[in-house]
Amino acid sequence: MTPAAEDTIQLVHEPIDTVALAASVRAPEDGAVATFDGCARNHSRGRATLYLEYEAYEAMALAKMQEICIELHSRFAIHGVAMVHRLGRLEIGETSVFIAVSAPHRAPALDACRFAIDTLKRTVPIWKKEYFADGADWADGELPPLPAETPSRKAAS
Amino acid sequence: MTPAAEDTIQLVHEPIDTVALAASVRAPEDGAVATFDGCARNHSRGRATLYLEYEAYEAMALAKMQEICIELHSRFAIHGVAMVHRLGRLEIGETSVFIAVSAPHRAPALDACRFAIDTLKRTVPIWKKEYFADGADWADGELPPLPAETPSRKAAS
Amino acid sequence: MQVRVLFFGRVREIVGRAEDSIELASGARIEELFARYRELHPALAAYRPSLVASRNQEFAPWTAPLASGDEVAFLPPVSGG
Amino acid sequence: MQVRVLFFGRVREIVGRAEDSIELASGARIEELFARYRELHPALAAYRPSLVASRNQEFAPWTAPLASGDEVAFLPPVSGG
Repeated sequence: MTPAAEDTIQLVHEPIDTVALAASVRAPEDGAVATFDGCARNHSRGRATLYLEYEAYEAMALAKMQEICIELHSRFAIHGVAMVHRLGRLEIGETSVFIAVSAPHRAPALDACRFAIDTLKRTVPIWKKEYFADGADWADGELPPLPAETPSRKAAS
Repeated sequence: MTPAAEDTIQLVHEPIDTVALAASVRAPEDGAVATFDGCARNHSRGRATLYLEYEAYEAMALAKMQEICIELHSRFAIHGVAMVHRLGRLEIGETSVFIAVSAPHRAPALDACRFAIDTLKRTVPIWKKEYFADGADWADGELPPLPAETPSRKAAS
Repeated sequence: MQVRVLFFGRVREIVGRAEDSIELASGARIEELFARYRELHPALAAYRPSLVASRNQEFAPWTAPLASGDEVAFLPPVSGG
Repeated sequence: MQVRVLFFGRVREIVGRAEDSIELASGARIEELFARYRELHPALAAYRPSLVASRNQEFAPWTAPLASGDEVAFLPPVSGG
């Protein structure tokens, strides 16, 4: 299959062009494209949400998204991946994250799309703050997997 | 949640407007939209495919798609569903089936999208014929679940 | 009694038509209807194990009795998607 | 030795800045670095169990020793998506 070089991994500060991304992963050899669109909803924990703000540890987030992408290709018989997260202020209904995965057959496309969003939500350093009529709060998040106590030997960059 | 009255269930003979369908299921209460796009790929069982032709038992296919839609709403905490299958001749790369499901949270949207395409491929009377350089053949299909031997009492329509 | 019969996919190609209307003895079952077409089109016999019957747009057992005005089809394995 | 420290989300709000550069004794561990900020910003203590440390853009154990030029962050539970 075509290598991951064509994959799209981005953090953006403007609206995400979901149509272009879904089209970008698609090739004649593909029989399936699965997408996931995460969008800003108008309520959270019983309160009406006015808008959201996302921030990221951008360099690390991009590295983690790239790791997910590599893992997708090693785990699933897929072709192309697009994975884009938006940062900054988002109005209700706007897309915060969009993932598209193409594959010759449907099961890997669907499995990989799901694995991608589940893993992104667990491991990519991005934070959401929810703004309500009466205040704002950081969303409950997920604790990334704790590394083993053996120090990593990765050199300073 | 908004009732299924807004859902879109169609068989069409022209290209499917996937962008409009994905947008149609989306409301301010939704935090997730999962889609599945099945498209005509350029190979099948090791042979190069030139184009496809789909035919359906249209009235029964629409009824079965409607049943799937009702089951989605009863099984998953979802909001809107669009499920459209195209019939007739399809060129390579064109979309044969498109499913979009919206929900407040991601898991039901993803689960329902997958359940929908898996069930459609098993139970909806649609047939695909693959055209190759050296002939044409009906695609291997799936046997729908056999009904029990107790005759159904549904009256003639 | 009269029933309407629809043919799709490979079955349509073997029978050479998309639909038919046929006179049956009252109380005939779907399998008896199928037998009529199998006599006319022996190639159908090989596909019988992979067919599913429908009656009035619902999957139906081969033993289901038919009523006047019923719509019956012999459905090959489905391959939509 | 000098290390760079980044703050995000709730931690950034408590510390009141997005990044810092700090002088540490050679061989200091991430947990010692965190202790320095906890002294300056006691509100951090309550969040310690829910934080994960990173070193040079990789999740790292709190016991990881630091080297000059390292980039460290104390990451709240992530909530992208």
